[in-house]
Amino acid sequence: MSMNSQGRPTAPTADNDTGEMKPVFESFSGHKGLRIAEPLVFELGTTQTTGVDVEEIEDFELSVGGLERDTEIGCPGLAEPDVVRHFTRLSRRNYGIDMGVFPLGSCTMKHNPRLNEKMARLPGFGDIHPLQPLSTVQGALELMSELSHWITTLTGMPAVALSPKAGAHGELCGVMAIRAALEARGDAREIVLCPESAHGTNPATAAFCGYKVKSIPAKENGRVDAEALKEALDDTVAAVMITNPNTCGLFEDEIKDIADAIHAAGAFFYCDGANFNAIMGKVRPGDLGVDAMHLNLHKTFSTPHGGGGPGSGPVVFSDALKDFAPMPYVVSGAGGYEIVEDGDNTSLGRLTAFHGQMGMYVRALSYMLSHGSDGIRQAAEDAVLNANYVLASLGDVMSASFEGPCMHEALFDDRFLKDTGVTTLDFAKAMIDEGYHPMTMYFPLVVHGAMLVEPTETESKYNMDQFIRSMRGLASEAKAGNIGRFEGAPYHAPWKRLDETQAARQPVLRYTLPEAAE
Amino acid sequence: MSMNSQGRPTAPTADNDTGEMKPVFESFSGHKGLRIAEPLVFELGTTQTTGVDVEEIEDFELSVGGLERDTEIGCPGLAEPDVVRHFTRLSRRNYGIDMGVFPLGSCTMKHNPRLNEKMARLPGFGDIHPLQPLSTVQGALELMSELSHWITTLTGMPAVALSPKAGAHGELCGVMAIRAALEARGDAREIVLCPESAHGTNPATAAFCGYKVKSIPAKENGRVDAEALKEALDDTVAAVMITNPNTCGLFEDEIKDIADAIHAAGAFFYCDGANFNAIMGKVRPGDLGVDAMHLNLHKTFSTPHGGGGPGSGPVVFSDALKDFAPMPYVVSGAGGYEIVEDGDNTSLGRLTAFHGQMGMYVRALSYMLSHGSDGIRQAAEDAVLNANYVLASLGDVMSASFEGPCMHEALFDDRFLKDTGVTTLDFAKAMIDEGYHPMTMYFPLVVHGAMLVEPTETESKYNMDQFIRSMRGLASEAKAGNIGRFEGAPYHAPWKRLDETQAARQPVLRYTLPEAAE
Amino acid sequence: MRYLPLTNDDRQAMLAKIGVRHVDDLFRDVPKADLNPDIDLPRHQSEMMVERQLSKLAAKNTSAGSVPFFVGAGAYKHHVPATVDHMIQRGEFLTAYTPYQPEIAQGTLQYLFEFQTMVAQLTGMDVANASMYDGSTATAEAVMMARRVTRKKKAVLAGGLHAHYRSVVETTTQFTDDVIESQMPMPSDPEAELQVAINAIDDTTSCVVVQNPTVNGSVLDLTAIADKAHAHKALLIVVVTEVMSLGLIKSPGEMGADIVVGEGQSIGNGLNFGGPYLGLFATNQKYVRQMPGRLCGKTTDSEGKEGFVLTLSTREQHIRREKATSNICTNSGLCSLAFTVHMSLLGEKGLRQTALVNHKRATDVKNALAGIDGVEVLNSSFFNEFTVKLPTAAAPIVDKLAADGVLAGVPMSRLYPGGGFDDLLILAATETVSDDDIEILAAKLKEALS
Amino acid sequence: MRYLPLTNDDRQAMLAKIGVRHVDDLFRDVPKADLNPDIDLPRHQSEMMVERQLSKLAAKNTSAGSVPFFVGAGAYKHHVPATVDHMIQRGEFLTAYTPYQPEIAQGTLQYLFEFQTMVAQLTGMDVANASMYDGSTATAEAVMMARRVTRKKKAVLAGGLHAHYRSVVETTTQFTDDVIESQMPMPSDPEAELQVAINAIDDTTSCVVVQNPTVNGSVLDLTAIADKAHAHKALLIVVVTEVMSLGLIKSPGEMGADIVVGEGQSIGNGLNFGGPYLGLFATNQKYVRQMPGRLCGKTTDSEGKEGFVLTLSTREQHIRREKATSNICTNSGLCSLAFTVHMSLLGEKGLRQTALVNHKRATDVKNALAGIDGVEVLNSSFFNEFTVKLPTAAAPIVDKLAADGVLAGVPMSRLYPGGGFDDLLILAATETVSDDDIEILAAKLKEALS
Ligand SMILES: Cc1ncc(COP(=O)(O)O)c(C=O)c1O
Ligand SMILES: Cc1ncc(COP(=O)(O)O)c(C=O)c1O
Repeated sequence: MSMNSQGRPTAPTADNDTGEMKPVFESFSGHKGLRIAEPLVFELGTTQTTGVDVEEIEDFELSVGGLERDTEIGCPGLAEPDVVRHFTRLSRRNYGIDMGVFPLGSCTMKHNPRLNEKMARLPGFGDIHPLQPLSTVQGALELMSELSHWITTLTGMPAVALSPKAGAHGELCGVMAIRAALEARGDAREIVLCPESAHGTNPATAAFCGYKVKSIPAKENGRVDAEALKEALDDTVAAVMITNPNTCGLFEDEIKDIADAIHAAGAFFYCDGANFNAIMGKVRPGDLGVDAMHLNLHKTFSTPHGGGGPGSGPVVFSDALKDFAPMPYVVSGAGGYEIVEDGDNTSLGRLTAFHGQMGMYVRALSYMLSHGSDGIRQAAEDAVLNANYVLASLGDVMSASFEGPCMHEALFDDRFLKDTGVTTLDFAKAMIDEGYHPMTMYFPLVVHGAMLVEPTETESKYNMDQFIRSMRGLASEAKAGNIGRFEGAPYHAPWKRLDETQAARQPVLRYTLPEAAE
Repeated sequence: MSMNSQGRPTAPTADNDTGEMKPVFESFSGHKGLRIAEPLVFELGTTQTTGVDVEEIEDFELSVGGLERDTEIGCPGLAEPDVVRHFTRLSRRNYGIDMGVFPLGSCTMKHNPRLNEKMARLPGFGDIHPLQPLSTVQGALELMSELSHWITTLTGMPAVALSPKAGAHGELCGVMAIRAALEARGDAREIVLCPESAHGTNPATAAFCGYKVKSIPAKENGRVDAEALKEALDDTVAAVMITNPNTCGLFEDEIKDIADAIHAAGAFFYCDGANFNAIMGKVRPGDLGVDAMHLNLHKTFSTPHGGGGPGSGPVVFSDALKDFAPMPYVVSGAGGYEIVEDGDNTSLGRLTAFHGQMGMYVRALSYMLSHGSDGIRQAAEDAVLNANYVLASLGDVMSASFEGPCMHEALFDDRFLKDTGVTTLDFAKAMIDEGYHPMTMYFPLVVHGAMLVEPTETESKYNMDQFIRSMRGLASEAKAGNIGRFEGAPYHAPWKRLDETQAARQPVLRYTLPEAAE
Repeated sequence: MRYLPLTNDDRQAMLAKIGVRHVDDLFRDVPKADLNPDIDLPRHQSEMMVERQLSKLAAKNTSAGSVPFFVGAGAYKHHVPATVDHMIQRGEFLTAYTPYQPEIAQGTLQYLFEFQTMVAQLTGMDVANASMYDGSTATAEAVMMARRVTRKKKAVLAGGLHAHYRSVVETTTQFTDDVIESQMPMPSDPEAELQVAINAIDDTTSCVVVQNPTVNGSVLDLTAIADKAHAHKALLIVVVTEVMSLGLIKSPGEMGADIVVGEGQSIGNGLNFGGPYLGLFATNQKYVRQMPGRLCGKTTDSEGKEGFVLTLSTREQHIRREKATSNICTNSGLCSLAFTVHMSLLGEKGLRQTALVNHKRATDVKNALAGIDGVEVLNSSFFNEFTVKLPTAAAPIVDKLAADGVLAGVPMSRLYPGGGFDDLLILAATETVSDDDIEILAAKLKEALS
Repeated sequence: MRYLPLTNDDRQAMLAKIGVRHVDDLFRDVPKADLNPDIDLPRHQSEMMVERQLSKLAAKNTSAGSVPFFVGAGAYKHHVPATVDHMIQRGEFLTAYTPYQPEIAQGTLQYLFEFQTMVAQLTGMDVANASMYDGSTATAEAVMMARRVTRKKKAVLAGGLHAHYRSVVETTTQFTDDVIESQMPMPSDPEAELQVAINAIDDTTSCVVVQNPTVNGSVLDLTAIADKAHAHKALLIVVVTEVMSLGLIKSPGEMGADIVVGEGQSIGNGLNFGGPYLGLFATNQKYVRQMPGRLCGKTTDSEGKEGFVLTLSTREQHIRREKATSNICTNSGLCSLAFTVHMSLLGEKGLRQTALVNHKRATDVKNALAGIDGVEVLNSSFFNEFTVKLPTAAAPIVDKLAADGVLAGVPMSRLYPGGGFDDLLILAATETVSDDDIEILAAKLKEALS
């Protein structure tokens, strides 16, 4: 056995297919074939190198009030070739929808059409300033107006506020509108009701609107208990925040009854619309008694998640709330489109500096126009079909949390792993070895060791069958007691399991120069 | 040990860093983390599925002379999400400049700027038809004219033909012009002289121009033997094809002497300009007596190789040859730019249907304008510097084929591997494990087991040092007799060594349906 | 439908496996009467037709790159290298989710770590988070964080804070415990404007929020206000709406800021009619656990290899729910990648050079306008933006120039309608402004004023 | 320079390692007098400035997508889905070389294998190569291959072969043993045109080259010419300049072709003012070893895993040198990827539908023009292109319409100057042509003729 340059021994390894032992050699570079090591940009570049050419400026007198920056900033620059390589290499450590099934429940990781990317980059959309004279952005305003028309038509709601920047921002917008409406009628209420299964943003939002959050229980079948809800409803309740379809992937069967009860109590019904993908074109929230609901354009309408954002969270409003919608909004006047951005009105105010996520509006409208009314309904049906196909195909080997069909996502819990020593986390990491992004784990909180699988409509039957084969295989391995497959997983990923505890205990949140480091 | 769904045992493997044995499990899907299996598109799609929406057409009477295609074509279609995934997955099995050092000698694998890609896609360049009225393509003709100006200035030659589609096509253009010139003066010659180190396209081209090829030997120092050449020169010799800098990475030190001798014998000097990157801005072929020379815009001027093409091979001509240049060409008239595409003249004729590789012209000019005269010279110097740095850093452990400095590429042979049992091929495959694309192997033919390393100017010193460390490591491993590292290499690539003999013995050049296959 | 892979045969086979006859059997919980409503919208269309329709809308807008362009006030037209857009379109970046599974998200995590470092370096602070929606929402978050840190309520918003930022803070905190004291800009006297803010700081103050450069473009020395704030145990929040300015001007950290928020659009990101943008959020080590938003931190894997994970998530909504430091979930991930790529190209050297060109261009514009009769430049200091007083209302002039193919800036009345600033115009000039552009602007403005 | 990573310090350190003082010491073989000449060209420029300069040039051209567009004759404006361009810009595809190291080039190799299969299927042949430069050079290669296969010299080029293809064949073979017999088109009688070619076939004939549809757009039944060729042991070479036609029209293979060459630009590739394009080359199994160009074949790796390699390279220049079947090296790799991506989207279903729409649009144009006084449509059969006879010279009319914002087609005199076809105009219509476009064309043409 030889030693490599770092002095580590190279070791034999077994060939995966034959079990035969073969040597594997550590490289001198640290790279391994197409898996290429890549340090931080700070370890590669210097503050003296740059990957841009900038016009040389002759000396001139500065007018910065004597406040020139005269200490080192510390940001390194790389020549362009090295920048391309750095980020190409980094990208190859990621999993994305473009690589395979990404069944992350509650996130609707559907195909992101490249047409949308192209459209958003048209200079007429991508290269216009939010404060240009309105006469020079009529096309943009028309697009926003057209998008609003699609959204209100699909949701059956009279109005929409486009500006919220993501789902959580939309929730803020919606609950604020509710509070504004209540205050306008002099009604100071204190409580927002949320089911236990609610996404974390729901209670957090309610808190940021100055409300106390009270939990409402679920029925055996995973839906909100309308009776319990009715009991909790009184004149201190400002709003009820319900996700529908809910985070267990189920449609709230008593939704209209619930809505009526909410309204009867003088409260408002905020619907978390993160799961709208299951029902778009199939049923309109406006027909169900909803007062406010956000859409996640980055889920339902295919704008890319981009590793965490940006998103866009338009909020639709009922007649009771629409006058409290935020500014700015677009109106169509005699001389063309206008923006209302100020003035005396009942609007809850401004939620963001400009008009919201134009880049996402373009992509979402591109998606809507492409699908049309027929394709949108078909997409919802296919999303639900794929999820139920997973549920039906895995029900015998995994433990479905609830009886009966689901909507766009199938919820399992960890009962099938009982006594195997395998946890939901282990199971998820083994899915990585299978070439899949894990499903959502440990959410919703209402079942133990939750596994929430949302395939979306853009997966083929071939992909679903292959995925199901893996899931079945893993489930039977777990039951067979082959715990090794799980506890060390992932084996095939570029990194082994990462230590989150260590990260939180001694947080290192930025690079510091070796000499400056303690 | 468990069995996976395909009945293969999973096997233990050693941890690379610790040497400890750990189990590795075969996945049920066939995927391995981010390394995802992907069948042929024919195994995924059907002829009934499609990833495009096409307007529905009402029935109408066809006018195709009764020649409708009524049998199945057989091409499968996939929905767009699956197409994106298919090709994303395939791409991840490739190595490219964007991933790391690509020191493929003679190929000048330099950084491909993304600005160039953007420029080539401007509708005014990418979306114009070669047969539009000239009044509607004046910008395109101006670009061609501007590019010609840069090329003739950099080469110091009076004329350039842009249309050849790649280097080999340029050679054809150049040698044809030579033959046309000779015929025009009633001089029927039969022979083209090529050094043994010539690229295969040189003799092949000469043959396609109806010439016999005769080899000329090299001197000890890797340059053409001017004396031997002079002896071989007589009035049957139409042309001498010499690559300069030559394929050993050396500048032909007797070049002017050789050119004079060629001209004295009434022959022409064709220079293969594939290696122009070493000398651009440093010396002009026009000053060296060259009559015709092609440039590879896809090498020297950074247009991407694209996995094999497309390229572009403009040819510069001396005064003696310029009247024989091919059509079409651009001229500037009173009413703007015009194209000469026909007519009675001495032109050798048309080499391609239209005006050549406009897409590459844009990229190459974008590169030239970006570098400018100063940057171009600097690029040549840095290319030569990087190659000499490799030569100086590896000379003690590998065997440099020739003494003294090189130009843009460093040539080694396999003497340093003597008696190690390691071949040039093995060494190259071990470089794959190191995360590098191998250098050019077994070319040029004049040294044994050639290894031709061309780093290009777009590699940083950091990259060079890392590369050198790997090369030194491998060389000492080979000498230490650790043959295992080589004979089974690559170990870390997604495929192990592929059997080329088998492929050639029983060629399978296309997919056939399982039932149709024998 | 080109995006839907299931065929009718597939659907039938899958329904059979599920054990229902019709897909609507899966929607049985939906009230029958409400299922499958008529949706009065057009049917699906080919890619080509969608592209045409959207291109037609785009063509109705005047893009910044097509005209002499001087619009700023919180969003800036800079040259973004082609490499940036290429990198952010890599499918592995574009179509990834928040890196909750770090073993297959090291690409995202590493650039977030790089991004956090760069933002910290630029702002002169210890740590930065992995982005917020935009500069304005980051400002609101900072105000609320200051309340948590200081357990005090009064936030003073200095007059130089962008009107829209101020509105966002007011809106966002309207139902929280924060008490906002907003001041008006004093375009011709930034020192006085700052002094008003300094004077407003007292022991009940949680924070004072100062924009630098101000909405009118003036560059402020913040050391005095920092001292005053700290003397009253209040935090100094500095807002930077033009991050490019940090390449030329002393960092907020150096001047005593406790929290720096900013709009990162200028680096790597296009104008996009206002979004998506990139909220920057940086603070000092001691406040980390009160920060909103995601944080990426370093750790090791089970074999000891260094890697990154999202960390300190006990601050966040998905763990802490109603006690979270913010309700933010989705942020501006891909915009932060664009920022990181662009910054890697620029480096300190390129950033400083570019910032200097910006200042030069603005100086050139200022000089050109100063020569026009009746036009008065109000700024004595500025980075790439300044305010002029016209002899007449600015908005109609801007409209006139727009009709003439020049986008001349932002009338201050657009930001402060009824604020008494009708004759003021805010102009920005970046490296994209050419000498020709300046000449045209000056000529057209002169013409419009005469 | 943004593309050059070496710093001056690096350069000094490297020169020291090499043991020379100045970089020019490395250029010592260059004649001193010729080293470092004055190069009278501008100095380096920023990305922004280059982008501006080139954009200015681009803006001087009329792009196909911006006007009613009917230009064809060997290059066609089709809608290429955005996905295609996205995929070919993946760095691993874009910046790879020819897949000489198959272990790290399976991405390229697998798509080449798929491409070869698709081309074989479309043309109705056994095998296809991994691409040639374009349709015209592929045609010349086919003629030379036929000589090698048949050991005969006379190549008959039927009159319907595109004038430029004919020129390329003539140019390319001018110094080889081939003897080219070129015929002229007979636009109003394609059957007679074909008959002339049939008649020219004799025992000395190596091949007959027929384009289908012809340069004038007519669709030919090739069975008779195939029979005649085969009876004389000559090969039938069929040229397809509009590969989209294979979605509607019987394949050359089905009609007896021995070699099919074509221009693949229509699928996946833009107009690009004529290049890069995509030469298709297909033939039957028995001729494989005489084929020019690269071939990708299936094999296994040392562990038995299926994979692909370049194969049968003993045909090629890098092995065979002066005995190679062609001198081609670099081909149209990335264009073949674009083709393969687009074809994977289309599938047989989408291809057939799109081809049908093309035919419908051409039919609509034909009907619209047929109604104009003095305009005579010459074709009885066509795919998406046909020829009309005008009452006057076509070129000035086309110029007039161009000035009026309509690109009306190719005057036949552009292809055959002095060929006696001055009053003929070739018009193409693809799926990109709208009803409005047709109306405008008809109206403007009518106006121009009156
Ligand atoms: C049910 C639910 N509600 C709200 C949100 C918050 O949306 P965003 O991340 O866009 O802020 C999410 C996103 O994960 C969600 O799944
Ligand atoms: C020395 C030399 N000559 C000619 C060529 C042929 O150029 P192309 O591949 O562009 O046809 C090459 C390309 O590899 C080469 O290296």
